Amino acid sequence: MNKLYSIFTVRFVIILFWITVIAAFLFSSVLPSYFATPAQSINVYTWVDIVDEEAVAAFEKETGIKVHLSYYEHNQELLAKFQLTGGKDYDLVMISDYMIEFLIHQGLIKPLRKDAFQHWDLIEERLLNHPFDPHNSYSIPLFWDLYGIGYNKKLVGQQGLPVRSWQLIFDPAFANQRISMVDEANEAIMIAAQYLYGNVMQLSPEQQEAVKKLLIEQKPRVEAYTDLRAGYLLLSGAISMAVGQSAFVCKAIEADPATFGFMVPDEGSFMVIDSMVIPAASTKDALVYQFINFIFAREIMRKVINKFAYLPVRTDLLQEMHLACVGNAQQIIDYLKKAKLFVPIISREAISHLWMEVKAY
Amino acid sequence: MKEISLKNVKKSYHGELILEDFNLTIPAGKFFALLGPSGSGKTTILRLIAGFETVDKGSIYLGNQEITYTPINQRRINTVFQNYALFPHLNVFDNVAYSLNIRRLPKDVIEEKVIKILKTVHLEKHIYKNIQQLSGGQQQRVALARAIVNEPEVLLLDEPLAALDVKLRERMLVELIDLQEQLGTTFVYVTHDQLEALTVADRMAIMNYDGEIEQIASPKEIYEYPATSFVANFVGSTNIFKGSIVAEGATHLIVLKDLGSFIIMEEPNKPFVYNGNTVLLSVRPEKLLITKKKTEGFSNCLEGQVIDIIYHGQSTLYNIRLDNTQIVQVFDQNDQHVPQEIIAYDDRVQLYWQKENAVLLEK
Amino acid sequence: MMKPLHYKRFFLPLFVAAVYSFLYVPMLIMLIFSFNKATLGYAWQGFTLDWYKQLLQSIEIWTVFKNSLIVATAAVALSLTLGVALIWGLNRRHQHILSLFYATIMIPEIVISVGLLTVFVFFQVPLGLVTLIAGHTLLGLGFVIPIVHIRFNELDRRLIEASLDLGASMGQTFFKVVLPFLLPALIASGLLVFIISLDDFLISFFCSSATSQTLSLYIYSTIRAGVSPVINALSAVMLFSSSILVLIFLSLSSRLTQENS
Amino acid sequence: MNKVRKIFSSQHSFFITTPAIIWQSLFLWVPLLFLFVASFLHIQEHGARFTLTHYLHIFNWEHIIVVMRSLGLAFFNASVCLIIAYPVAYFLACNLKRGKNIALFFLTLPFWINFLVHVYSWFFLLEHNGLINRLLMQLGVIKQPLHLMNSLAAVMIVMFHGYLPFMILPLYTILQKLDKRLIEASLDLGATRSYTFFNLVLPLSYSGALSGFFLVFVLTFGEFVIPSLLGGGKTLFVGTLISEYFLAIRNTAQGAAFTFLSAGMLIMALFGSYLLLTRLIKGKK
Repeated sequence: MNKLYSIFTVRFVIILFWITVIAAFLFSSVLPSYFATPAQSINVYTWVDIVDEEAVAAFEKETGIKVHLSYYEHNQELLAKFQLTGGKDYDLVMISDYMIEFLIHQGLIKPLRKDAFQHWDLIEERLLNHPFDPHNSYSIPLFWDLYGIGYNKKLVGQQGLPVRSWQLIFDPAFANQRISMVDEANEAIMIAAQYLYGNVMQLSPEQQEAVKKLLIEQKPRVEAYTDLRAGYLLLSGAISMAVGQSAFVCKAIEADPATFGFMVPDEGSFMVIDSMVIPAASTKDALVYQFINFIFAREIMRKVINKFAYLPVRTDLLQEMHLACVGNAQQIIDYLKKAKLFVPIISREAISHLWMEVKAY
Repeated sequence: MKEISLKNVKKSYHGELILEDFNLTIPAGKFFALLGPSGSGKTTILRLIAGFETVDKGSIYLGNQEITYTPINQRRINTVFQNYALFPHLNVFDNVAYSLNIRRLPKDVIEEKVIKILKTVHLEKHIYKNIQQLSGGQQQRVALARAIVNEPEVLLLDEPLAALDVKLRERMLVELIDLQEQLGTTFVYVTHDQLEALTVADRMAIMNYDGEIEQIASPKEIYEYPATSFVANFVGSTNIFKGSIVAEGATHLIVLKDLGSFIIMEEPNKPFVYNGNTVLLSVRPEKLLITKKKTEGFSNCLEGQVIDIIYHGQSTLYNIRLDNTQIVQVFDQNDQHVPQEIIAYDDRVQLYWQKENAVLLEK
Repeated sequence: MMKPLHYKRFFLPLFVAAVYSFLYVPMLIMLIFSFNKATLGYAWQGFTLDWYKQLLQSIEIWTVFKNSLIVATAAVALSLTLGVALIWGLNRRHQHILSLFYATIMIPEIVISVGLLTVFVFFQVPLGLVTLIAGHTLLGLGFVIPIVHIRFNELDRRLIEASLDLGASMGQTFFKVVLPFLLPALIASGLLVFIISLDDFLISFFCSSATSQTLSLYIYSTIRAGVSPVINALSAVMLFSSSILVLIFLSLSSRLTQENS
Repeated sequence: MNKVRKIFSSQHSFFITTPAIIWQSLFLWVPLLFLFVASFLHIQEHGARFTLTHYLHIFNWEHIIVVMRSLGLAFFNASVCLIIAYPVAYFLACNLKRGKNIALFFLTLPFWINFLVHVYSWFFLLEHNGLINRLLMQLGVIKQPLHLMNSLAAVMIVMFHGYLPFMILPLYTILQKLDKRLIEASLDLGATRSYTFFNLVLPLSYSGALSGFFLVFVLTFGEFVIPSLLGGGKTLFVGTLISEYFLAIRNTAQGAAFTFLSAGMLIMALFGSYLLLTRLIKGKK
């Protein structure tokens, strides 16, 4: 009996030992941080093509601070990872506006040290103080982007666009045109709601039904639900219209302005403000602000804009802006004034359920 | 019951020539054995007859009908495979009934035939057993039953007993002979075991390493009157001496180098037996009498020294070194109960034989 | 009599040739296009090696490649060590435990991936190379254990007894007798785990962090945006290196089967 | 002290066997258990309670149809793979005499090529101005390019392409082991080639066919990459929906419930096709 007992004890100790070893292995990446002093480096988590690697190299050279860039695909992916890790991996995150409120609410990002950022006064007013972060105490706008419809002039019609409206992608009259549609549930729903009901802040159940019906009716025309591939599909000739951000679409079509164009619907469109936030878990404020101030420099920003076709938040850059496919500075500023942000107009549950119904069949 | 003939057959594998200009006729209704060392092409001949291989050149006839390119499944020739090739997923009954099922015979006919044939091979007690439950001998019988149930014109047996132990093999040989007599089907039996071939065959063919036939004859003829030294060596064992023929009046002598001259039978049917020709002389070990004393009544005698004595039970094998250093084998029947002279190592002994017991070979 | 021509005879080889070309034509085309000057579209615009040059110069690709290598190597080492220790430790007792490891192959990988993710989240394990190694080692065990187990069962027990009889300790016997015998199986299964780790997408997709992107993830995120000539070049390189690994693997496994027969 | 040491050394094999088992438990069984428990838990501010709401929530037509679609696709793909793979494996194992090594090389290679590269290679053929469309237009078969990419057809073709080797290889292995003399024996006994195939080869390679079928079935069922790259995001499959639940909707409980719902349906479908296949192969006599 005694022997049996001790065998079990020994076995228990062995199992415990191995579990400890495996646990130590799993947590090995965070263990050293309890002992070692942090290196002069920051981790930046970002959407592809928003941070210029050349600028980063210049920053590293100038300051000696190492910048680790890592990329995510989808805002949702970022959020998922963010929640998992509590943001421990990152010191700076580039993120779309509509995610920010949630992050603040969850306590995942920390308030800014307003004075540590030097360029507040350079930022276009219209891009500041939105409901998701009323006093910009958590986020700094970096770029913004306009939603619209990229189109193939040859396929849409010889006489140019028949209408400058979301009608183009929803009305059965244009059913012979194949399109690509945004792949984010809320974006799709809001675009549909904009077409049906104009500026609404809340959708009634009947309106939700109508939005769902509209999206389902649209589906046969849709070549793909995608954000990244919109420009590519347009260029390849597979579709005649692509709903998406000006940056993605314009980047793809700028090579051939004779064939492709970009249209911002008259009833009003959407914009997305790509902002920077600092995870609550980050301990490298000084370095992070150094980096932010660096990439806000006029020349660096201009370079990024030219390279990736984003729209600038710096007023001075905005005023000299001219994007062949969107328009001149004045037009862009007009669009900006009219553009809305994506905000949830129905509950999260309802969004996913509606989208599920659109996609399930 | 038809004869099979192969005419001018050529066959090669991967560029290696196995058979060339090969001719063979297998008589109808006989138990025919094809004996040869491994690699002699005897299995190839079997596979050509069965249809597993096609000839490069030449033709094959079953009776008067050419079957050179007839598909396997349309030949009325069945095979018993070396490792039986029984279908592992079917039981004894279904294995035997396989070919009957293909012909879509009525169920009761199939059952009747299968049970009848299984009785013939003494397997009636194991009808519904799985193949894996059977012993080697029983599997062999299933393979046999499966092959003959369809009453083929010719039955090919490819070393069918190789996997069985000696005792069982002997019993199966007897059963095979009985079966052949009972059915009257032409049996073609391929083996490299001379004993098996000698036991079962009505006629047999001996093949050499080059895929050529050395001799076709009855087993007795093959053993007693081998046509070539290959046959003499391959079927049983023998002592070969090289010498030239000298005619001395009515008798013929053969002169062996360093050993003197010996009397031989005149063999009018052998064209190479003429004065001055160089030939081979074959004397089987059991035809030699070994003794230390001079003995009368034998035409020929050699002398030598005992270098090995190997006791076999029923007989003893002596290796004798002759004066010209050639080694000769002698079998001596043991007969311990009758007083015998004792032959020991290094004894000088006399080897006697009757002139009728020596065979002349051209090559 | 002439040898008859059977048209049926050609049907099967033609069919097989068709299937093989179905398997390889897409890849062949991709290979050809990796030398095409055109950035977009499928018209041939002339030969170039630019994409290969870009491939070599891309810091990003080297980083993800390094990550993939780290993960794959660690997964190979861990799954081999754990697998062999298990098989040697059990030493033909309680063999049913080994059959548990076949489950990894039978459970859809997506289920394993989301399960892993949930557990890592719950215990607040930081996602990264380490979590990838954990997942890939799990996959690897599912391949190492069956392969090594079969080999181990072929080991003549008397060899172990002979070694012990000659005075070797259990440990010495393991390293001097058992391990050399298992070696071909170890190399073969190690190669397999290596390639499975490099190939793996789902576990990497769910259990990696921003700083631990792998080659598969990189390819995925790039081709989501459409055709990219650099990926053509990358694919061509991977195709080539895979072929070499297969050659090694096949010659090893043929040696294994030859020994057995 | 001596006694302890003695016990420890007696537990030597326990010591070296546990890591692998713990590893698998921690990273396979515990996660599955977690998912299972999570699918029944309603998490509140204070603790959690048992609930079936997650299952009820997903037990609707939209979810069922996604699972059914994946099952249908898996069944279809596995069946087509089986039908196409059989002659190929049979030819390679039984008829091919020369070049067997090369054939085997090209059969093994697909397993070692990154799956994404497989999928990617189809872009060149299927795209709007890809090679198939160009070829067909050149030949004058079609006037307008076909929409091959971003469709169910594309998903099916590429799944078939990706998983065909998974079917051929097990079949090849088992047919390779099949004694060729059995085939000869069958022909010798008067069977035609097709009779031999259905009555001999098929029953004897049954286990290989079954394992290949199930492997392809399970792999296709949970496939994520192919639908997400080639489906244009228009239709949901089990793989894409699970990832949607865990990454986009971030509802672990519902995601887990859906995972188990689909796993349950998968097991039922596998059992069903097992019965079907057994009847088809073994019943034919």
